[in-house]
Amino acid sequence: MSKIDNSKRNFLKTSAILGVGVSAPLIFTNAHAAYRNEPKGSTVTFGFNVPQTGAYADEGADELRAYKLAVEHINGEGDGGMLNTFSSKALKGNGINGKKVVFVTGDTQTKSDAARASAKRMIEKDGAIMITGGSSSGVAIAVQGLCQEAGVIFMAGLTHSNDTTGKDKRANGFRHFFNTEMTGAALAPVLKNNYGTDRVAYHLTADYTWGYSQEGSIRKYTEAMGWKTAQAVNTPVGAGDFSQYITPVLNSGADVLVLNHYGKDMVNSLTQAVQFGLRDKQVNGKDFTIVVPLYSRLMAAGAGENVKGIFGSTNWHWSLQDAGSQAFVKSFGKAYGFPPSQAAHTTYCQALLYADACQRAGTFKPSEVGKSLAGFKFDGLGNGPTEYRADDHQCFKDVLVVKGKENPSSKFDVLEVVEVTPRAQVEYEASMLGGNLGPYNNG
Amino acid sequence: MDAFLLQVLNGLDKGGAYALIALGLTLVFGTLGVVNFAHGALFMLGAFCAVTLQSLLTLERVTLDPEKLTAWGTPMEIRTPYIVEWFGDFGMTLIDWSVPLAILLAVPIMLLLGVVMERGLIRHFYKRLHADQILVTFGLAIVVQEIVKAQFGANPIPQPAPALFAGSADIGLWLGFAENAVVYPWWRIIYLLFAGVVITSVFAFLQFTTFGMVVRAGMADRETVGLLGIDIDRRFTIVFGMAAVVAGLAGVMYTPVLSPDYHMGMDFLVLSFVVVVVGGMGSLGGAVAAGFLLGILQSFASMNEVKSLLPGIDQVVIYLIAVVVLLVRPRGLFGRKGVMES
Amino acid sequence: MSILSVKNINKQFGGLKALNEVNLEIEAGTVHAIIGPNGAGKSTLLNCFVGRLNPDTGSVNFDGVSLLGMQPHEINQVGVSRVFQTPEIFGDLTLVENVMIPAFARRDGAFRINGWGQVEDEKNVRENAMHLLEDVGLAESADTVANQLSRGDKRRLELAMCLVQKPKLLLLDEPTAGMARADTNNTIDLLKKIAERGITMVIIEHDMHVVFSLAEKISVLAQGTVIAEGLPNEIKGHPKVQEAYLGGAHL
Amino acid sequence: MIKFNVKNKDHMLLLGFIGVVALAPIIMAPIGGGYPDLLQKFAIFGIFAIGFNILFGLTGYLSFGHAAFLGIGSYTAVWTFKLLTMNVIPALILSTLLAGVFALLIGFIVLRRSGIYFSILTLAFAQMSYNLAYSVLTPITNGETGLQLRHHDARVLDGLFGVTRGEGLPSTSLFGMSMSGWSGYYFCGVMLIIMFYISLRIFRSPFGMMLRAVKSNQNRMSYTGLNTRPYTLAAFVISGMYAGLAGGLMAITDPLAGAERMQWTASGEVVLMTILGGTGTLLGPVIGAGVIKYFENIFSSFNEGILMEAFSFLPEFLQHAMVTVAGLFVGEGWHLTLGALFMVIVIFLPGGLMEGIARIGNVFRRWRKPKPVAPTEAEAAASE
Repeated sequence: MSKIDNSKRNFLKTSAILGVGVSAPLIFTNAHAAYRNEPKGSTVTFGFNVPQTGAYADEGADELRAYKLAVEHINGEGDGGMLNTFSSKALKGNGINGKKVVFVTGDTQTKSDAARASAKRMIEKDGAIMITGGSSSGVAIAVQGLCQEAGVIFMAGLTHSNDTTGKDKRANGFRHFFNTEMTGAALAPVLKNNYGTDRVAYHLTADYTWGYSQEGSIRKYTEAMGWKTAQAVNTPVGAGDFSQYITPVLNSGADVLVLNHYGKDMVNSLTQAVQFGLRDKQVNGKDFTIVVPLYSRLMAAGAGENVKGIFGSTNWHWSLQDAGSQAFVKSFGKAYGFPPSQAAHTTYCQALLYADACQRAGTFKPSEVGKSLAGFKFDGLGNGPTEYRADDHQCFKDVLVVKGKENPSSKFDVLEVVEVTPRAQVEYEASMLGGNLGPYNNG
Repeated sequence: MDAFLLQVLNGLDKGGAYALIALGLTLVFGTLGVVNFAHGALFMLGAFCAVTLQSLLTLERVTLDPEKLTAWGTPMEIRTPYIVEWFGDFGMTLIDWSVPLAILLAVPIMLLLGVVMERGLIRHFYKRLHADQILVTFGLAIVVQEIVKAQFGANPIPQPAPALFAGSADIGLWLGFAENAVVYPWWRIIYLLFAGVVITSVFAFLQFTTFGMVVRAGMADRETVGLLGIDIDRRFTIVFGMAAVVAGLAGVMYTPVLSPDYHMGMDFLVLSFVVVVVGGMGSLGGAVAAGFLLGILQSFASMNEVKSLLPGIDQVVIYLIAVVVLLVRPRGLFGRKGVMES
Repeated sequence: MSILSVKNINKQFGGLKALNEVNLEIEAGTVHAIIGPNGAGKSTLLNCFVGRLNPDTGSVNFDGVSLLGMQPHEINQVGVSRVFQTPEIFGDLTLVENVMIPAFARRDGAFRINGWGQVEDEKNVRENAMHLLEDVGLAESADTVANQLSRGDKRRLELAMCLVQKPKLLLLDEPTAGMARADTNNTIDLLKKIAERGITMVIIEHDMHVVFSLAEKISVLAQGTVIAEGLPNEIKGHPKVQEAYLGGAHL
Repeated sequence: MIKFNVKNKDHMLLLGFIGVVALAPIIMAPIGGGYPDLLQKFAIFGIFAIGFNILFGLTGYLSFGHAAFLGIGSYTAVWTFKLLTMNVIPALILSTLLAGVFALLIGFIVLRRSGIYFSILTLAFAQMSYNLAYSVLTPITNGETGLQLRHHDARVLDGLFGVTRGEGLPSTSLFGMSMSGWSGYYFCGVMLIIMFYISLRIFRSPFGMMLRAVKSNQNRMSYTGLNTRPYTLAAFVISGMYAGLAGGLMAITDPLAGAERMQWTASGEVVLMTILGGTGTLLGPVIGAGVIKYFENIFSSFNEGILMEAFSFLPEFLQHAMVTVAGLFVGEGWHLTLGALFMVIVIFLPGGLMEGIARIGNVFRRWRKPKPVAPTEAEAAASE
């Protein structure tokens, strides 16, 4: 697990901070700062809060790899990655505002409580100026709320629920990843082209907030184009065996099964649905088909052969051919020997975007950094021209519709990009999802 | 009617799985009296026997293709499993059948693990408080889990069933229903049969062999049996090994249904305890009956008709049954008096 | 005057008739022994007095109150204490605590939360308990943990625990079972002292040496019925009793 | 035979306890634990474990569902903030009381059984609470995301007393004193001291003695004229209220209540804390809670960079080897260390960490005066 590349040794040395025995209580050190955790020395600390235990540990590990790469690039080490293709040229490879970037890490355990505890440690003890990472919406929303209260910036990791930049949005929080609304808008036309407008869908939905969000978006867009919804059934998170929910599907009159599941649930429900032979059947005179709205390449590998030909959406994929993606895949692949996941990509982008915003603002003060991020337009980070919308701190960019690959050339080659849905098609009014950013908090 | 039949079938299948998963725990917990929180870990280790065999079978010769480059600029690797190189199509078949073949691997490995665990650790805890047993076995479970995670990662690893058993059987057709009315996956039917065979063998072994007789006597009164000059300790070791094998086999065969990951044991731990206790401590038959009862009722509680009446019932049904059974029958379905009551 | 009056008790387990029309009158202030061969129903009878078993028919009256249907703790609260075949004590607690607990039970009733007061401040209860421990000869080890005692000392402790409650009736289930001869004799002496205080005792016993050293009246139980009753001397020569034991114990 | 005075000893213990709580920020700083959030967690889980110990340590009833009461406390507190006031006092009182009510209802049912059957019943109730809170009860609990404060919440009492609404979210306070950061810790610390003192009183009270009697011999207890059920129920309710209070404090220091707080693993955690520290001892549960929370928060934060620094005195190849080995046990491998710790403690110190402390105390005492002492004070304390 912890193989250390020799070439990274110097970098690791510089990144080591605040080990046991040298940390002074911050009560005494942080009294006269202009804002929370204002960096006083020659370094500035990022807090990488990712799942290291539990179901999303591998995804968290990939995020951490990407963060380390981003820090390297910001500090001017390595090949520079997407800094070379990034449209903003503010970062010069000498850290941010003249300070070198160092980082601390923590384990979210994919639990709101643990994630908040871990983020608090970074803020209170390690003096982190920004918290980023995470692999679920519940955690993202919980940590975003915390960062708002504490007065630091939160750069969300992998979080797909509408609420993160909708109902629960906060001024100090920013999300690069897309959401269920965009998934619905991007996926529906592709489904229409492939399966027609006369379909009946059966939803299995993970019984928690993200699941509801996903189901709502897919229903909204598929029903708008003429699909009917036979039934939407909530399934317990971590059910393991979904057979009792799959058995009624064939007799329900539905000819499409939509699996609003993520991670382990997705792997299990998809594997089991395929085992039930659903895809070999014909219903209403059409081939029965399965849709997985949100794909994760890392997790999809767990479902093996079963993903072949199944449509879904993803934030980014390493096979993209634009200069930014290629630069990122190249420097990530060189460092670790395999291509990055979408989680790695979004977290790398977030670290870079934050650094760039601080550099352009000339300070780390959350309100100033926030203002320089809000409404920021950029390109060259792998998703085409992108905008951090000021109204809800959500990135708007093209969305990828993907399909499980029929003939993979390697174990990383699981998905193929079917369509790049242009940004215009997935945009919506910020007011649609409700919520209130509120003011920036500088702590 | 067909929906009903389908849920009965599904309940039986789930019940079979629950019973098989809990069977090993009944042996250790219900009869030896050890609160074994590492039972889930044994189940998980069984599943990883399948993973190990699969990765052994798919050990690959890696050659570099000088023509093609990966996206990050290194030469593309061409991977061919040795076994396919050596045996051709037969090699492919071996890989295809890796899950059933893993049984052959799992039996000796799990037996060894069980015996080592009992000799090295558990036997020092027979007389200790249950709290101590919980702490030590829970600690062991975590250690085992983390080792597996360090080796295999945290993501689920797919273990497909042999191609022969892919897809589903249209059972409805045999019974005169319409096409697709009652469809059930082949592999789950196999699992149910497998569970039946394993459970029957364990029963037969304990019921009809002298070994089993001595063990059952030892459970009732360990000291007296010891006084008769019978080495009951050694037999208990074997029982523990047997429990490990049963847990492991349940794990191996479950992998096509549930892609194994390092955490899968913990997910089944609570369920196993509920099955054993609802069945009644010390009763193998009780555990099997409880497994089927819970499986079938869970299946029915998940029907849309039921869920619309009682939202969320499918999430709590298992615990609800546990509460009702334990309040109506103080020692579970078939529990013996005085076992683990203090 | 009889303090415990048992009338027409029947108890059946499945097809087995454990007690058959048992009648018994225990006089206040006497030591009454119930003897009989194994399986005669002695323990079943005792369990009917203390609320562990409910007889199928018949009545058990203590001091004018029916004991039937009462919980064990309620029966204790009306003044019946019990000594078990294997001493039942609080093994994890110290001797003085063992005796203080029944003292509290007698003073405060079956349930009272006194979570703020401190045991240490309960001087009276403690002194009382120490007195009882002195009476049974265990005062010196008052602060040791009860599990460390010998079998005989555990019995003494249990007796102290019963006596601290000033019971009107003391039930003893084979008080010397499993004891060495010396321990048995000590226990007999102790029981004699207790009897001198005028506490009514019912003893269920195998050991005839114990029975004839203590009992003022004896009832003989065989196959669930009382076959004989009387003074020790009367019982010794009773033909039915001889027959019932049939080479069992030497009378 | 010289008898030590229990009361004086307890007063010393309490004074020492207060001292440690007061100085914890300084004591914990050198080992990386001197920041408010972790110390708040120490105090809160300390309270949780102390309360659990009143049930498990004294009566021997092993509950696997106490996290449910913690969760109820948290949800109650957050709802109080939303509906009534941001002042923490009503939240604290209501969360304790409501948890007590639930404990009474659940306890009444589950205490009909003992031993393993009792454990499974508590587990079942807690798992039902968790599953429902996570899904169907989302309108009340806000499901996976957790119940949060909102700007437009009613806060009736605050409105009555004319508290002005700021632009952002309000924060919890004790009559104007903010409950985050160090003031939050000291508030929790004071609660911990109070709850510790209450537990001390209970341990030394006739009631506590009765509870230990229940654990020791229930049969004798009822033939002694005591009704065991109300005693166990009282202990169950008291420990449920402790859990509710701890849950309330969690919401006070961090106004968010998540369903995973009620999961069986959370119930298991408090069991582990208690056994690890020393079941039935006064201090053990607090120590156990501290150790587990320390591992969770600090060991998980050591990454390769920190390890490289720590082993930088070694030659390079050794440094790499050490980092690789140590890396298994920290950072993402912190669970491994915890698991191994559980095993080591229970194998070598059956009485938990308190037994370890008692043994160390013995070594010192023997070293001071060579003649062997009968059961020492520390042992007596450990066995209480």
